[in-house]
Amino acid sequence: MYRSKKHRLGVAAVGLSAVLTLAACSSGDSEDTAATAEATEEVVVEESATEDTTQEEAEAAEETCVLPPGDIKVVSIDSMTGPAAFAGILAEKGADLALKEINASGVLGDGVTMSIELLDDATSPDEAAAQFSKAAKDPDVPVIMGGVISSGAVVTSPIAEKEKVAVVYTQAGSPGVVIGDYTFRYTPPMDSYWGGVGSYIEEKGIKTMSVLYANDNPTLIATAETALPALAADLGFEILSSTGLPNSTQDFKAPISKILKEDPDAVAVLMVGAQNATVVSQMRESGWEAPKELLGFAGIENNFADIGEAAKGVTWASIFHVDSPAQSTQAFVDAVAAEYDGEEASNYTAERYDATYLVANSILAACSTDRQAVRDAMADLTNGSITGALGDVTFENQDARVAGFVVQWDGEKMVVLK
Amino acid sequence: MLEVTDLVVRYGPVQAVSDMRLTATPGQITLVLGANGAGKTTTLRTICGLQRAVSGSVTLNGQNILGLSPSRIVRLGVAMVPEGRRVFAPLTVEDNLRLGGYTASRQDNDRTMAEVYEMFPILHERRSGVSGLLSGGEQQMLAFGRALMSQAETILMDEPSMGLAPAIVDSVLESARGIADSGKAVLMVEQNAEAGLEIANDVVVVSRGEVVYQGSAEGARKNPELVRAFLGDAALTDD
Amino acid sequence: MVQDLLNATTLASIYVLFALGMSLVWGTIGILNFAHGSIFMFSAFIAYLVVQQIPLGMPAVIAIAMVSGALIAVAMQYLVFQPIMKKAKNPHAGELQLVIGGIGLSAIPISFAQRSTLSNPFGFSAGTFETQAYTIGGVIITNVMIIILIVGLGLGVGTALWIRNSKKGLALRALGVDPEVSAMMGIDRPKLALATMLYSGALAGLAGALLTYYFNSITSESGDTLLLKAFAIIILGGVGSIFGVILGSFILAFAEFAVLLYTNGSWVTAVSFGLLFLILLIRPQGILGKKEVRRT
Amino acid sequence: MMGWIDQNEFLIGSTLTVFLLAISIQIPLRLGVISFASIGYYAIGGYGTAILMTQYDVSTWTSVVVASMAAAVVATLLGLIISRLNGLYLAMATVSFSLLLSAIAVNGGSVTGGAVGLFGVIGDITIWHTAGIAVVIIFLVSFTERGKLSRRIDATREDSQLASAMGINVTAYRRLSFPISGLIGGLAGALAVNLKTAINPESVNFTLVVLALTIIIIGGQASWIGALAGSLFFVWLPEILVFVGEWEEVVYGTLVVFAAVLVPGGVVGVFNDWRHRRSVARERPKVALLEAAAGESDAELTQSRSGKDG
Repeated sequence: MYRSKKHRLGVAAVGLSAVLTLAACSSGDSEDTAATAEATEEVVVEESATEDTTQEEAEAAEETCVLPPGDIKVVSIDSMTGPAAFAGILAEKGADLALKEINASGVLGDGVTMSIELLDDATSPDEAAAQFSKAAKDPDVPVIMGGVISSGAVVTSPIAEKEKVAVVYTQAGSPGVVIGDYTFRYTPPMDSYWGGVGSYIEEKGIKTMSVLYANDNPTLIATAETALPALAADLGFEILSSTGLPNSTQDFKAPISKILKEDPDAVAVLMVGAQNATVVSQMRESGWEAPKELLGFAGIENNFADIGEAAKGVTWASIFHVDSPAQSTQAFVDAVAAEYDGEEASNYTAERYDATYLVANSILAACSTDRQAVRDAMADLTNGSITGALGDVTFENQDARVAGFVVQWDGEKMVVLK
Repeated sequence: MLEVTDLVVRYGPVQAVSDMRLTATPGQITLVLGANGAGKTTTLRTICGLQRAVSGSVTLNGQNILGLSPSRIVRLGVAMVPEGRRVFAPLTVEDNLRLGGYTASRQDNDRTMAEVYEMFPILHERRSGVSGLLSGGEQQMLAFGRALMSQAETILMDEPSMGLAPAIVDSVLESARGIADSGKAVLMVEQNAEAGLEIANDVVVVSRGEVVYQGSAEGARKNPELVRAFLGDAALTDD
Repeated sequence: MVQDLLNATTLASIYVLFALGMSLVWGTIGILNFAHGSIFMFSAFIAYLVVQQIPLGMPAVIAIAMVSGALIAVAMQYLVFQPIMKKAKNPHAGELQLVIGGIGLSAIPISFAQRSTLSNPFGFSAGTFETQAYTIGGVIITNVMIIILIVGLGLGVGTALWIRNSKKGLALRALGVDPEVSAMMGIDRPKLALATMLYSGALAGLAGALLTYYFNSITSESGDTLLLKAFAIIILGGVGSIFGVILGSFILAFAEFAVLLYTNGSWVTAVSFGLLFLILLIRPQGILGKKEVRRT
Repeated sequence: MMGWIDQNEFLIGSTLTVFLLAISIQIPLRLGVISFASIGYYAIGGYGTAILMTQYDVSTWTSVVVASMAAAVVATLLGLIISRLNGLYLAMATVSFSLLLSAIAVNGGSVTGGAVGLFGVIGDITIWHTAGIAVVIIFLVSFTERGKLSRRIDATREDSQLASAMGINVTAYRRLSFPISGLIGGLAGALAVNLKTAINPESVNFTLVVLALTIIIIGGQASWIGALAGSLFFVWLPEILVFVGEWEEVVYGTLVVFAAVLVPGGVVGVFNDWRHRRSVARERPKVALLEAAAGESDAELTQSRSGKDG
């Protein structure tokens, strides 16, 4: 059923970012992906490539799928205020941009538009749950986009399963978020790609490592307690100590002193917010310089503005980078810059942008706003690889996976190492 | 001279004091008698600015002091020895006295403190001790001394004998007499009518917030039945 | 070892700076100020906003933070705490009312700062001050640490001595014991309360600026973390005792340090609450507190 | 109507569980005990239920009952060991008790699920069950707000010495408030975890202490109606404030400040004051007598007592 819309999508995407096309076309086989990668370079080729593969089917389907004119309202629950607002606000920029492109293209059909009702959860799980359950009980809402906080997502996921409405989360990296048929996540959990720094670890000859992590953040716990030990076993380096600290810790002199005594080759800093800046600068003040290494995690760059030079050389794995060679990422980066006054795109924006396209594509593929149809279409789409702002994304049980980049802070910004 | 005329005080809808009239004259003790809840403490609290009045006037040497802040009233010369003494228990005896002299000059403080120590040698003995550890009688002396430190000419005393052993009551009230004799005007509220009348010059009996008897203490002493009648009447409302 | 002791002492000095004003206000004029952390954060935030425009040195940044803190605290006292105290039917009801007022107040600056920074960390990197590290006999000390040690311990001891020996200090102690009798002594409570709040606010501002220098950056929520620790410190030392604040700060800082050094660290939050709970069971008036202190 | 209830099930459920938590704090508060241990009881009830249901496959209702009872037992013990304290010292001790439990939750490994907490607590408690429990508790609590018992409770709070003199066993009353508070607090947590299907350390931290406190003070300390009004207000406030968008927190803070300054008795207190004034006006002569009897330094007490007598 969903395959039938390919043709329309392909054509519509011509004037657009390549993302829509790619997302729709890449239902799993590598030939498709290759064809579309080519297509992004040249519009004409792209169109024909798409037609080549699915012309017959598509033409047959063209007649059958017409979404009824009107507005398709999708609910988005995100943290626009409170401690997670920095991520929520950037994420919604991605959603807005995607939405604008989709509606401008007319891809959904004559007189069909999509709109997003944005609800702020104020970084509170209870508010997220209250709004989610309301949206889930509204039969006119075909699909929901979920917010950035894990503690909210673990509460809203059972509601989605119970009310049988698909939800696509971005961020929300905790276990217990993707729990069944109706829950999808467009942000790969950090522990799934942190291993990307493995090559760097090998290259630098790191043999010993100490870990400092936030013991009240699910994502960072998983990275410190699961991903890192696995990587250590894999690459044969030793983790000398793993110190879990609560987010109320402000002075890190004591754990740093402990680590300095252990004298590892590298220290992994997996803390929350300003703590990263404090740890890194206090490490530097304690004389921690190259060739001693500092490793971080995705998003850590947001905390480095104020310590600048001190964070130079911190290395981590990121799922997104503006200098990524992927065509689709570059198209997205340009679109963000054009839309938002030259702003540099962030991973939060990219994830939500892709997630918004996934939602639109699922509705198109289902050719319906019926919840079950949309969720089935989404399951099919995520069965394969999707190329978008994040580059190539695959899914494991409806949970995103990307290869990621190794990036480093150069004193002012993060740069891709390879 | 302190004059209270037609004073009315309310707690919300409850009238605690109505049409209170009192005078305190230098060198004299004016004793206010009355049952629990008759409005005596409220009157004293109103005079020193801790309680707001509805109407009436309180003047000190002709100047109105009603409605002024407590700290302003102390500066004008009215000091209070509160019910239950209320010394600053964790502070030393000397600190308590220094607080009494908070509004006075350093010279006045030095001089008065010497006088207080002379009057109550036990305070001098225990001047660096924590005042909370003093006995009840000693604390009462400290409260007197503290009030004297302010250089106030009018001193209000709220139940100075309360909770004290009978043996000490006399000596405490003797001290109060001494204070009046030194030229201060003393306005004293007492439950112990008999002991109070021994040292007072004038007596005022209040019941349910109103003055029911006013006259010389001597007269009252000579005619104890009279006072007892009023007190008895007032005491009845206790049940 | 020497390094660890020095680091722990620096942390203790930070705690002193933060808890000093809070303890003073609680122990004397009876306000348990839940907005203290907010004042701390927002003063640093205002200094940050100014530094973003004009690159200033440390003295100017500290001055801005202190003035901001003092003004915010005075405004809070004048607009909220004083009216509550005036209206309170009894001290017990007033106490809770003040706590609630502080909670409401604290939400406002935090929300403003969150909006403005999107909860990202902020610091004074746009200013001209540079952190320098010196190595003396194998021990590393930074110029910020030296300033914190001197200012924190100096102000702590200085304030304690002032409270103990000056006339106004005596008046403040009296207010802490019995506000009503203090008024009978001629102590002008509202005026003294305003002055105390001003001092406490300035201290919060000072702590905010110095901590931002020390940690390099703080966030809108940083004040709340310290608030809970300050409760522990104040009760540990004894409400109303300034030397108690110093003692409490050292105990907490060294206890936390020990936990972080000798365990895997995850129980460090429990240290402050555990100590607080324990001390309340054994010696509720605090280590240096006097039993008779009325304010409960 | 049913549609509306269905749509707002979560908010209604939250209101009810927050209300139970508020009642759990209010009961000791009415006796003059400022205790925030209820957050800890809530944690015990919530985690206990979640652990029993997800790790031991115990049935929903058994889990709820066992976890609430456990909270009551812990509360009783706590009441015994902190009986020496009062005022803000007691408040602080109970805050640290609650936050210690939260630290245990973080460090509890697989039993408590650490920072992630426990999720997938899917039982068979509906909104109607929760509402039913709330009504029963209101019914029981309202008994303590009438007649002789109410006066004894008021006296214990306003002047414990006077209350003792009147023959009220103040210590016993205060001590008894702990298990009751514990049971209701534990129940609140147990029902909340069934509503939310998840619990984590974040949901039992200092923020909840602050929320509970504001609810009681803003709503009113004296009656369950105050707790209900406060719960309604704070749970629904974000819904109401949607139009102010990003300034929600500022508006919230300002409202709390205004309430603290202008309406010390809470929203319900304002209403009671008004009612009270009317009844007092009618009972003037009686009031004067009572006032004289009670002693002027206790005028406040007299006032409230006489109001209820009339």
